[in-house]
Amino acid sequence: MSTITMDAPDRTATAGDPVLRVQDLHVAYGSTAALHGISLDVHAGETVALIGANGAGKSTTLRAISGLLKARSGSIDWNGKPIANRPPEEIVAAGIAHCPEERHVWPGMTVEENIALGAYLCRSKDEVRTRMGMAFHRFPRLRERARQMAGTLSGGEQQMLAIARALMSEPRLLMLDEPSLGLSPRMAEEVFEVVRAINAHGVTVLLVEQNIHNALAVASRAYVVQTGRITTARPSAELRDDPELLKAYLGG
Amino acid sequence: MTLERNVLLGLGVLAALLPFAVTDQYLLHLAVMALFYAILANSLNLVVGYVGEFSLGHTAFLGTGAYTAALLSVNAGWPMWAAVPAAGLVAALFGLGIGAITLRLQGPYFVIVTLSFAEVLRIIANNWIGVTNGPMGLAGVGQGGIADKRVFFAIVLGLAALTFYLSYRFVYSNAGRAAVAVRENRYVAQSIGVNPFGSAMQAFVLGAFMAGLAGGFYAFYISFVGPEVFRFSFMATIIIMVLMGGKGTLVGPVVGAVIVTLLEEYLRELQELRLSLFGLIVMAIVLFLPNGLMGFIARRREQRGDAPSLSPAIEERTV
Amino acid sequence: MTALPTQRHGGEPLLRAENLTMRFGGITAVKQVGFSVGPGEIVGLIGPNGAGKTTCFNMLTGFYTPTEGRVFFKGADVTSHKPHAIARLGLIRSFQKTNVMKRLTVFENVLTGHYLEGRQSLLATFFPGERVRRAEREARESAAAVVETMGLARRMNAPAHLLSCGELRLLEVAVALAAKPTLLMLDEPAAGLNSHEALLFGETLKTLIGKVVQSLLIVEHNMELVMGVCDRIVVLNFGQMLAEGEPREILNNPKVAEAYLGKAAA
Amino acid sequence: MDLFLQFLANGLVVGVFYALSALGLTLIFGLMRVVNFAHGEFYMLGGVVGWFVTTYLGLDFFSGLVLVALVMGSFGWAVDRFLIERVRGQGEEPGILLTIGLSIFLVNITLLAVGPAPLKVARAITEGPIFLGPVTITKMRLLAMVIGVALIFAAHAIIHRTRLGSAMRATFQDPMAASLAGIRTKQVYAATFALGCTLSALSGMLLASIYSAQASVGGLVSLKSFVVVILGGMGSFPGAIAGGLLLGVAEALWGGYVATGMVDIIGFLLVILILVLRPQGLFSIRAERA
Amino acid sequence: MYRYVLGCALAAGVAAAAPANAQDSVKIGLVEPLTGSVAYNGKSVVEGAKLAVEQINAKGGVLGKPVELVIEDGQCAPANSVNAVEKLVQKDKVAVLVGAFCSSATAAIMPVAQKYKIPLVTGVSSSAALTEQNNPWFFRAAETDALMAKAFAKILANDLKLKSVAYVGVNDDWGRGGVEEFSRDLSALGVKTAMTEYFDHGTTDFFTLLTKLRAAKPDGIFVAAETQDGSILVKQLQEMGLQSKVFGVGSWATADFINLTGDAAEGIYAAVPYVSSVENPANQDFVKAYEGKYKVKPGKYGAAGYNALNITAQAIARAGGTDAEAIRKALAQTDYKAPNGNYRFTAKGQAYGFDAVLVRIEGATPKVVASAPVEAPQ
Repeated sequence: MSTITMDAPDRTATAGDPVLRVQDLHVAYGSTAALHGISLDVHAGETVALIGANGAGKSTTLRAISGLLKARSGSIDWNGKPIANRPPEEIVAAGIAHCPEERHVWPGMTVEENIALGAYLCRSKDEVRTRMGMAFHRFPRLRERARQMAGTLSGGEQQMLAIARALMSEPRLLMLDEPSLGLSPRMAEEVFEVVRAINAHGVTVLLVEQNIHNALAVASRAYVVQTGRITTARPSAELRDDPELLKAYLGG
Repeated sequence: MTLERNVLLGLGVLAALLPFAVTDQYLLHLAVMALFYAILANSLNLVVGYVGEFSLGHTAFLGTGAYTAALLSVNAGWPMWAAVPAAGLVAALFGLGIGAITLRLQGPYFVIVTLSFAEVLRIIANNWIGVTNGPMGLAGVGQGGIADKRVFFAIVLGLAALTFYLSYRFVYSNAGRAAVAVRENRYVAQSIGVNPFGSAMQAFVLGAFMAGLAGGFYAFYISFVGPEVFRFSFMATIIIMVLMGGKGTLVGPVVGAVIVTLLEEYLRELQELRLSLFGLIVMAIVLFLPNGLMGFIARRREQRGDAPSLSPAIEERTV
Repeated sequence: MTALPTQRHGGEPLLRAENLTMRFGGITAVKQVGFSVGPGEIVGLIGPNGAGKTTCFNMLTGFYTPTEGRVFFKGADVTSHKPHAIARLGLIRSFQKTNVMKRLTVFENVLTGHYLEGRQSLLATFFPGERVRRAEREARESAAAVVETMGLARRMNAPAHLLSCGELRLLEVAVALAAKPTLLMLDEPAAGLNSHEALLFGETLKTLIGKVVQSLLIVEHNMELVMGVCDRIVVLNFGQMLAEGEPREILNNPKVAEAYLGKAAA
Repeated sequence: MDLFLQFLANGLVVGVFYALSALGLTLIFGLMRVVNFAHGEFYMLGGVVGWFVTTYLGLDFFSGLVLVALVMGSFGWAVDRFLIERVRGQGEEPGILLTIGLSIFLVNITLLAVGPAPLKVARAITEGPIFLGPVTITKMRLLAMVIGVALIFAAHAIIHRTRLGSAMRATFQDPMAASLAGIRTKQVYAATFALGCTLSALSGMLLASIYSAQASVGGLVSLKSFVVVILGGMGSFPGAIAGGLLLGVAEALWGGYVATGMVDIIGFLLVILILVLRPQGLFSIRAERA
Repeated sequence: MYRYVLGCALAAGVAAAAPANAQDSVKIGLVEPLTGSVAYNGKSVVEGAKLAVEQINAKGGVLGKPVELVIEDGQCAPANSVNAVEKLVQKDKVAVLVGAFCSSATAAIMPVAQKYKIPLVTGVSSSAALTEQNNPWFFRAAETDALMAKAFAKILANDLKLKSVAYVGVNDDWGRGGVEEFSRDLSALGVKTAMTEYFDHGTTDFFTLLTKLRAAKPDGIFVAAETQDGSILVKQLQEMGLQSKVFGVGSWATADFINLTGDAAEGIYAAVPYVSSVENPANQDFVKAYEGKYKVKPGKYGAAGYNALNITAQAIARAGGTDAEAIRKALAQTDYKAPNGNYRFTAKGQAYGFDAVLVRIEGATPKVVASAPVEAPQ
């Protein structure tokens, strides 16, 4: 697999070639179209948010990037290489991790097993152990519960576990789908702290989030998705300070 | 709806004309067997196709029907016109009992528990010597009665007409729509006031009744009933018919019954290879005609732009 | 927090929930929620994802049996009734995303929705007399009319899986309406609609009140729709009641803004 | 009392054999949820291939066992990739019909190839009775039990201790999350099916060396194995053992104190009872399926 | 489209059924189980029948035409056997039917044969009830359990000096018949019944049954089981360390059985209508021919197929044509010299006169201990 050369982290950079470029992406479930031409760019080191109403197509976009869904048409380029319609394992191997909506931890496996499996593609046992050490270091609460079945964790813990698992593949790009879903504000705040820290370590983040204030507080730029299309792309600060946004968002 | 009705009526008229056109007794025998299987396949289809639960225990009703008719004929000398309806009613009672237990389960559990009931009945039939004569079976059912094959044909055609009429009425009634609603989306069905259990039960008992009639006819036609009427191989044949023709349509099981009956007979030419080939054909059907012949035709019509009216079309199954 | 009886409309409310609590294992999904829906009212139930709205819906309609609390519909306690039994009393709901039978056509979907009106004995099913035939005819006419009302006439014979997102939402409501509800409960009926479609959808909903249904209870994310349509709004957050009041009050409630939009920080 | 002990011993031995012959189905039906009616035929093929390699290739029992594992593993892999893969995620029906077709095909093609006669598979060791107090057992049975228990533990270890095993459990618990972790789920399905097929075939060969191999034994094995898997709880190895032992002992006691003529009814009655009273099986915890 | 499919299917059906072959051969229809759990024995019958036809045709056939054997798989199931018979009678126009192995299948095809007035000869089906149905078209060229029991009960009781016997039979019509007839006749001779148990066909483990048997402490064990079940049962008898004398009915005196059973077969007795080691010239010729063709010595089912075909062909020859009534009459007059004695039919169509033998397996070969002619039932 190709190794990805990283630019120096620059949280606001929009110039230069993006690491991830999605152009005119169309996706359909059966015969029902879900995306009608999504285009977006993510630059190295950025945190980018996708915001929009339920069913607008945010999750679908992430699923298409990570190879879970087939693109009808359009392109997805990762570091200049086309990755559209490649199987998920190749995309994980190329350095994109997808942390899905509703967490999708394996409930009947222990926390430890869940985390270890995140590094499934890493064949070196020592390496896996090192990464697990780092994961437990980052998420001390998970270390306490290492032997517990993942299904018995609370929602926030499961979210942490899902992120820890996704990080085990040492991704260059982490895609997070609604990480604050169903979490208390305090818990959500904790999750976003983690996201900031991950980003600070040089991992690019593509975030789908309904809690718009949190999203904008973390992300440098945001795309607004409506009914399968991108309707706005603006820096977070601009959106945050625009009182019209609140209404626009609430008004769908 | 009207299309399906017309097709069925057309097939019925064709079948009614058959004895006048065909004098060959072997062909007539095949026609009788095809109609017998059509009744069975249709009755199973009510459960598999309309309730959407996969029953592998339908031989329980075929068998109870066959044994009821055989016992009434051999022990009490009942004539066919009385014994066959009785067979249907007894099978319906069994359907009520078995349905009450099995319809609470779904998916693979339902599959295995229905199969278990058929096996339990088979083992009882095989061992309750006093009543069923055990493995020796009941021979000489309806002896000295009907001899002409054309009469048997007329009877089985009548039974088929009756069962298809009942199915047609059921499927296109409020009750049938409720069953389909349960199949398609259990939650929606409940939210519009359908009792899923009760609705499935209606179809299940109706299917049992019709399978019982078929069993009663079988007893008189073959004149021998043994525990093998409960066997899984019978079940496999019927299920293949339903799925090959296309479940969830009324025409599908008829087509499946005719094709499988003819196929089994004409493959005889291949001697030892025939069952191997039959197995391959079954696999090919699953892989290449996943919705049976009727599903295939419906899809072709849809692609041509006609209104889909024969069967609920296909596309996505429940995820 | 306990239920605030709806004084404005007077008399017994159509639907009343008292102290509803739902626990799954160790997790409390809904805690002591109480509210009511009066005759002629459109009530909105809002809250962030995971706030317990759908769980509430499931308890009200019998799909879940609440761990604690009671549900009254038309004055009768329906707390542990089966879903179909509650539906038969006139409390009809839709489901988030999946409220149609995808392989059936639009017309068949709505016709199936008429189930309760057309119930009959098995004998009548097999040997339909004039009464049953008339009922069947009427059901078909009524179904066609409902399809028309919801603006789906053009798609009458299309299988539901071919419908667009907006059409699906309309069909969901149509199926529920076909069951002739007294109180109609809709779970995110406008999900996936753009603002224009949502607005039109809201207008359609408003026309139903008093004519087709007595009252509406809506779970919805689309604030514009909720604010524009509802008489009263109940806000849930983390399974508990956060606020209740008229749209204007809710819009200006800082707690609601925070719950929805996160801390208005930075 | 002596009689009871012997019945119990018989039941336990047969129970282990039942568990053994249901092992493959525990994976394929229990975990993968393929209602596999060709299970008995995989078992039968194990015996027949075992007969072939010990009789015509002159291998000893244990080398034969290894070769059977390889052959039937590849066969299972191919069945999954070319047949089961194409109906995955479409509910039970296509899988049931497909495996019914497969079983019809396999029985009859075997019948063509080796004929209908019972076939004698070479034994691993010489036969001889062992007397444990009042209880009689044979050396071969003891060996088969030991191998059977070893296989059960090996299968359990594969599922719980290896990378492939983790991938399997992850895939069956949440295929989407598994894909996202980089697991090639198609390969995992095929590997699981191959493993299930291998286990069925190994038990087929092992038991054929005690009884005999024959083209037509499959149907009964399939039915009994379904009973065992349902009794034990879907997809649980400890459950399969418990289910097998329960069935074995119940049959032995029924046969011993009532009549041997209808022992087969016990399994089905138990299945009906269990499914009505406790659908998740006797020994299954809902959350953990492996 | 479906009309088209149906139309094609029907047309194909009519077309395939239409051509009735010009009668340049004498056709005999054979219905046997070729698939399913009794296929093993069904195949032996077919092998014997094929050998008989080969020999007949080598000598110029019957009526100057070759005999053609049309074989159909009846799967031992009533419905499938009826299908096969309908096809043989209507499409192949066979002159005589032979089959259908299992008594249940034979019972189902008997009325069909009677309706079409086609003689039906079975070489196997042993249920006593079959010949009691007053079907003039039915002939059984086989022993019944009752006849075997009558032939051997005295020898068993006196020569083996049995005081008590345990009866074990496969749970089907044949096994139950064997157990009932032998226990009745042996009891009449003062032999006590220690135990009666049945097991299902396909049972692999008999330890529970054998435990009960050991507790019952009989002198002798009577077993009615075919090769597959029987070999496993006898093996496990030895594994349990049971010392009682074993005797029974079934295809035990065959190479397959002895090979499968191994040394556990030593010393067991079997009452069979035929065994390959009978020393008479007719049998030696038969055994040589059979072994030459199939590389294995004939068992009771091979001989049954052989005899049934010869009886049939000779009856056709005597009838001088394929007229059904003439063949039926000729069959009734049968006096056929088989490798195992002479076959004649009673008025009810039951064969008698041939020799049944009691064999003991010694040194992996069946040795004839006693031989007794099967007598006509009263």
